[in-house]
Amino acid sequence: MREITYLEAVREAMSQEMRANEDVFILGEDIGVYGGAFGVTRGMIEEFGPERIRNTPISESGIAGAAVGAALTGMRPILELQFSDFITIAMDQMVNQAAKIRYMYGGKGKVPMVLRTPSGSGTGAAAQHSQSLEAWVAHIPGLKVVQPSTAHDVKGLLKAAMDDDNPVIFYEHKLLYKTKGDVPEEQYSIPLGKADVKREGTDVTIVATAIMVHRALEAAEELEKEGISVEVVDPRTLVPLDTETIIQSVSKTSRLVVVHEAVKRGGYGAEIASMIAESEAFDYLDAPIKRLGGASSPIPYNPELEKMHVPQVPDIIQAVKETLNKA
Amino acid sequence: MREITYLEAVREAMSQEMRANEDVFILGEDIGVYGGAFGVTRGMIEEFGPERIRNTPISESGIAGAAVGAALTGMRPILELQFSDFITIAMDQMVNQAAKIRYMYGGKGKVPMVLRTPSGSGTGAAAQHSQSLEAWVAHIPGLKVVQPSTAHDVKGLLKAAMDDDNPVIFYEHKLLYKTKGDVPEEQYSIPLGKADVKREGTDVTIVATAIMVHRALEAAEELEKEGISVEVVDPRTLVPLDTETIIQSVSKTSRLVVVHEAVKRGGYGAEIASMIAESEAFDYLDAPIKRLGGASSPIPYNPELEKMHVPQVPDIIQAVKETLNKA
Amino acid sequence: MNHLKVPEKITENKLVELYKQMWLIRYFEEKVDQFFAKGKIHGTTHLAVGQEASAAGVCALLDKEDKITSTHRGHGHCIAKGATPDKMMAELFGRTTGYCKGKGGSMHIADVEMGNLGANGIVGGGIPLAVGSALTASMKKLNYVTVCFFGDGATNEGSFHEAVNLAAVWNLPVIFVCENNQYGMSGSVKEMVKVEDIATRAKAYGIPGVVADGNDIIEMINVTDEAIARAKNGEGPTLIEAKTYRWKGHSKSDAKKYRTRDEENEWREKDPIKRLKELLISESIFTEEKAEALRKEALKEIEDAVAFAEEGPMPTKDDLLTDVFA
Amino acid sequence: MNHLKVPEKITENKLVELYKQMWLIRYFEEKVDQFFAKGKIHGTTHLAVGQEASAAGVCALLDKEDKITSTHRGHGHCIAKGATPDKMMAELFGRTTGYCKGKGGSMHIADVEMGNLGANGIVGGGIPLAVGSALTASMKKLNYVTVCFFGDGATNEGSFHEAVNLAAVWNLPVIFVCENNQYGMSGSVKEMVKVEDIATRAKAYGIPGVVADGNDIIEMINVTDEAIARAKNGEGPTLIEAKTYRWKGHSKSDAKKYRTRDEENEWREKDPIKRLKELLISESIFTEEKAEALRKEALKEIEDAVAFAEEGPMPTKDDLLTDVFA
Ligand SMILES: Cc1ncc(C[n+]2csc(CCOP(=O)(O)OP(=O)(O)O)c2C)c(N)n1
Ligand SMILES: Cc1ncc(C[n+]2csc(CCOP(=O)(O)OP(=O)(O)O)c2C)c(N)n1
Ligand SMILES: [Mg+2]
Ligand SMILES: [Mg+2]
Repeated sequence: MREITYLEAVREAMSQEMRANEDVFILGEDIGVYGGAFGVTRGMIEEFGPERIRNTPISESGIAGAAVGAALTGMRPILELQFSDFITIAMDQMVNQAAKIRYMYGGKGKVPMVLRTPSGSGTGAAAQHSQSLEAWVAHIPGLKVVQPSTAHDVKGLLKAAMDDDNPVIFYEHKLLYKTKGDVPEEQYSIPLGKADVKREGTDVTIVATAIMVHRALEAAEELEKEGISVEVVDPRTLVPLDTETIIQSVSKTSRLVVVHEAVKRGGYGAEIASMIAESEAFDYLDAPIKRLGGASSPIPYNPELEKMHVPQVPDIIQAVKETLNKA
Repeated sequence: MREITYLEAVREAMSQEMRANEDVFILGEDIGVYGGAFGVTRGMIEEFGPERIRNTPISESGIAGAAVGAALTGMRPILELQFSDFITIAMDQMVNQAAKIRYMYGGKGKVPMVLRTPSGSGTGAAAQHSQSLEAWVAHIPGLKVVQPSTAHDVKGLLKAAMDDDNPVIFYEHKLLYKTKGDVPEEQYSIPLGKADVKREGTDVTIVATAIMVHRALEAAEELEKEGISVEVVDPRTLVPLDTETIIQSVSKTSRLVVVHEAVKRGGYGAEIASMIAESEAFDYLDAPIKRLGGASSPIPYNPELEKMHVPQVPDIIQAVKETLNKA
Repeated sequence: MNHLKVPEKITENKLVELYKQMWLIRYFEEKVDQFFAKGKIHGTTHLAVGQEASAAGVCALLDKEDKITSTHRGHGHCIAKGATPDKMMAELFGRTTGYCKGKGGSMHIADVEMGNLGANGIVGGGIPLAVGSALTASMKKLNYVTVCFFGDGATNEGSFHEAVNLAAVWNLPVIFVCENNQYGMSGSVKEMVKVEDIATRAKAYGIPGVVADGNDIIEMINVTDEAIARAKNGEGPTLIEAKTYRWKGHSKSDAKKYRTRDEENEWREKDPIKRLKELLISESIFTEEKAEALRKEALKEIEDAVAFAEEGPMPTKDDLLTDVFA
Repeated sequence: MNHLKVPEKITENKLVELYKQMWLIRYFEEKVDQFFAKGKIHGTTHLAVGQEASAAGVCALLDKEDKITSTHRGHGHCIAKGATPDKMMAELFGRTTGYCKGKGGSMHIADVEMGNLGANGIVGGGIPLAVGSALTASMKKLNYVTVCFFGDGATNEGSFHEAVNLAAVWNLPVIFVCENNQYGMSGSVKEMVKVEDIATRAKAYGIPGVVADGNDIIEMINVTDEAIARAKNGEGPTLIEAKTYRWKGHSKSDAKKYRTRDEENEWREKDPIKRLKELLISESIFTEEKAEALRKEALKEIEDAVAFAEEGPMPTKDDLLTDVFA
């Protein structure tokens, strides 16, 4: 199959949808000739014009609200938020408006929009441009939350997000933009709420999100050399969460390590770990659950410190061994 | 000892501190002659004048940022945010500025401020005025988070928060404002990071926050009649979290129910539950952990629906029995 | 209607209708006030008594396809945009027969299909939504306008600034109507804004700002008419400031310490309903008797609305988790 | 200095110093640019080449107790407020000898004790902070002013609106300096703001708005002088718009497709450093030779800063969790 990058897959998903559906358009800062801060929309204004690839002023709350209002009246906007940290400014519109409108209005009206935004550290952009804040939105009823880890997944999940009649927060990982993978040329949809077992194994389950899926897979390969068989589950969407697949996996392996880049304290890993601690899988657990996540500090600038802030392959290997009492 | 309400205790803590320390002042919407949306500052402008009881325009992001800037330059502001839901508008200033400034600046500068805000449902104020969003701020390194449940605690914890040299998010519960308790007249401080065992017991531990402490205590009383001995732990502060006290309690009782009003999915209960599932207490657990929290919907207006949204005493009783296999 | 300069669309009949509509609004609010006082309605409420002319005047020219966004003080806008008091009252009573099936309450009444994009509990929260609605009109080349209501206090929110700027640079068919009732909750506009007229703020966005007497329905109609014409001609947004006053407290509990009784009385003198009545009589559009009859009809309709509301069923546990997702 | 109208504080020596300071800023930026291109510095950066006069001119009048808040494009403000290029460069190199011990990087350089309240990675994020600093001055009756730098793009953020309004209604000693360099990242101010001058936005807050030639350090000094006088006299805030241009791309990777090379060249002609040089020569304040010597000194200082930076130690694991809480 054809290989393209994660970034190209995002762009292709949007372009194909925009060709098929006139109601879809993108708004965001510098998405026009500049192509967006990460180049995702590069070339799109040339094809779709400035109405549908709509450059906005630097006004995250205004443009988020405009997207909500447009969605409520018949458009299907895609909002590109330049860095996921800036959702701090658009929080009211996403949480108090987008997420709640349908419910508050007793089921009248809908808000079909996708907020796409790059998240994660590793680019040296420091404390205000490197956060992973998906736990916030996953806590809010009325929002769906997607975190794709591969080029293949990102295209299919974005299609599903664009087709969804609800507000979807779609996290793209900065460091994944350049990773490549096999991606079908035609449109396809990966249902929201369906986890993917990225590697099968029998000794330990790792549930990992976004870039951590790749680190978990690397760790799994290393561990295989030592005779440890690791299953890697990628939930792909946090809301809805495919609890069934995770429970099944843990029931099989009896051990769980949860890994994400977001700060460990209060991260979504806590939700996954407690979901297991509450579930029927609890009885199968042979060791305490392990969670790995970002350190309890803002994200530092220095590249070495920055790496220390988030779980790396050796940390995952170590955690797996600990759950097996082999550390 | 003298009995006063939770609301009066908040006011007294602030008034005493303002008499002692000129750098302390309050800013917020309608805190002047109106006395604040819940009447907490009533009478204070008469004593301290409009400079120190500073009525602001309706500009949550501006006033939060002004508080941060004032704190950074030598004042010790208390920001009253009218409803905790409005932190959606002040998120950038609290999360990207207040929480990170000291770290980003390499330890230079400090931001001694308290953001006080009423949270919780039960007043019929519906989806945009009833949320419990403490999980968001508890996820952010650099912020401390307090959730007092009694008149006594609120006074002592507020003193500690005002004395702290860091930004503290201080959640007051609307339905607790009118509850009464014994409160010493003099100033006293309850250290941040010290849980309180509100009731001792041996069969099950309930970790409950804010108003749920009271519901847990009620449930415990009911359960006692059936011979079930419940320990109720009130963490009082989510950050720092007194993991030791919680771990000890669970190690003793071997069973854990976590109860909060915030939406269960991604709530801070997940952090507490996973902390236990990762800890040495795991080996003592005789049953899956139970979490109770708000339903996965916005908060409805209708009073009956509103009650159904959050855990009530019978739900807690039921959960305790389930962990004991007595349901 | 010799002396009366009004747009063609505003016939004598329409004026008579508007007179009654203002009474509907007032009685709706008075009724709600009573029920709250008695504890028969849950939650909180923000009443628009005294501000009827801006809601009725602005919406008088709107068609069904036109949209509005409203505020926490939204009952008047809602009625003026064609909502039935029955379903509104049922909503306040938390019944499934209410506009939001009892899930929204006073601050969230909406009727999206009818062009009412909803009240809003967040001060300034609806302003960007209105801009989004206008963006739809512009992108889909639909000929509707969107009217965005908000208060004086809301103009200090960042959402106001960002949204009006967006509408200006995109030249969108939206009309910003600031109902300057002199106060936020308790904050006087004189202390919270350093310019005399909120309309001056339009200058920051390069759009026209118009001051109008918000208690004069005729003036409200006329300034709105011009703004609609601009919007429909592709000339972009207008900011209208309606100077008015809320007679009651901010919400259910308000000692009104921040203002004087004299000031309140002065504004009561400027009663917009009385004013329209006198005008319509002096223009021989109706008589005192007809006016009285209309008032009574309005009162009756509101009482019927209460009866309707009281009959509606309460939602049940099954309703808690529905309507979250489409 | 016969023809030159400048405040008393601005002696001939000071002007000569400022000339050198502008070169320090320029060379700092050029050096950083080179290191980024070579991949020797991590992260991203936003350079102020071409904008030296507004930083240097505004800060020329500030005392140590005066405060500034800055932006993502903050190196110039930082140097102008008295930071040493050594520690700045060390910060960019991520060393513990940097202003932030390597934890902040380009977008977060601060020196709180020296009155530099910090750069800011959030567009508009520093504006409310500046207002808070001015509030401290006002409440503690301290006689300092706070200067708040931000870009044209930032004036579309709600934080700008809320903060300037606050400063206006509280009459605070703060000076808002908008460096209008014609673009946000790529968005032309002409497309993002519908008024000719950002200074017009002052009208929405009832404060003075002044347009200045941001490439003319003398004009920047003079308008700042007036704003300081107002602030210190209790007359409240001023909004100064400095019209200028950034010569380089927005950040490290920018094809600059949103503007023409002609436009860039036009602005290069208006080089603020060359302009001051010509002025100082024509006023016989210094000679061409002296100017050249100063330029070289500046270059040397920056090269020394690089050497200092390269020598600094890297932080270690132990540093990760320190400095979170005071
Ligand atoms: C973001 C936000 N801040 C504060 C409030 C609390 N509040 C509700 S209404 C109100 C006053 C609004 O004043 P204005 O915009 O003038 O409208 P009015 O009530 O006068 O109609 C306030 C402060 C809120 N609902 N939302
Ligand atoms: C809240 C926020 N939105 C967007 C960005 C991304 N960004 C960084 S600088 C910039 C342009 C800022 O333009 P302006 O204020 O004119 O300053 P300039 O870069 O021209 O100095 C943008 C969009 C950001 N850092 N913060
Ligand atoms: Mg008002
Ligand atoms: Mg700019």
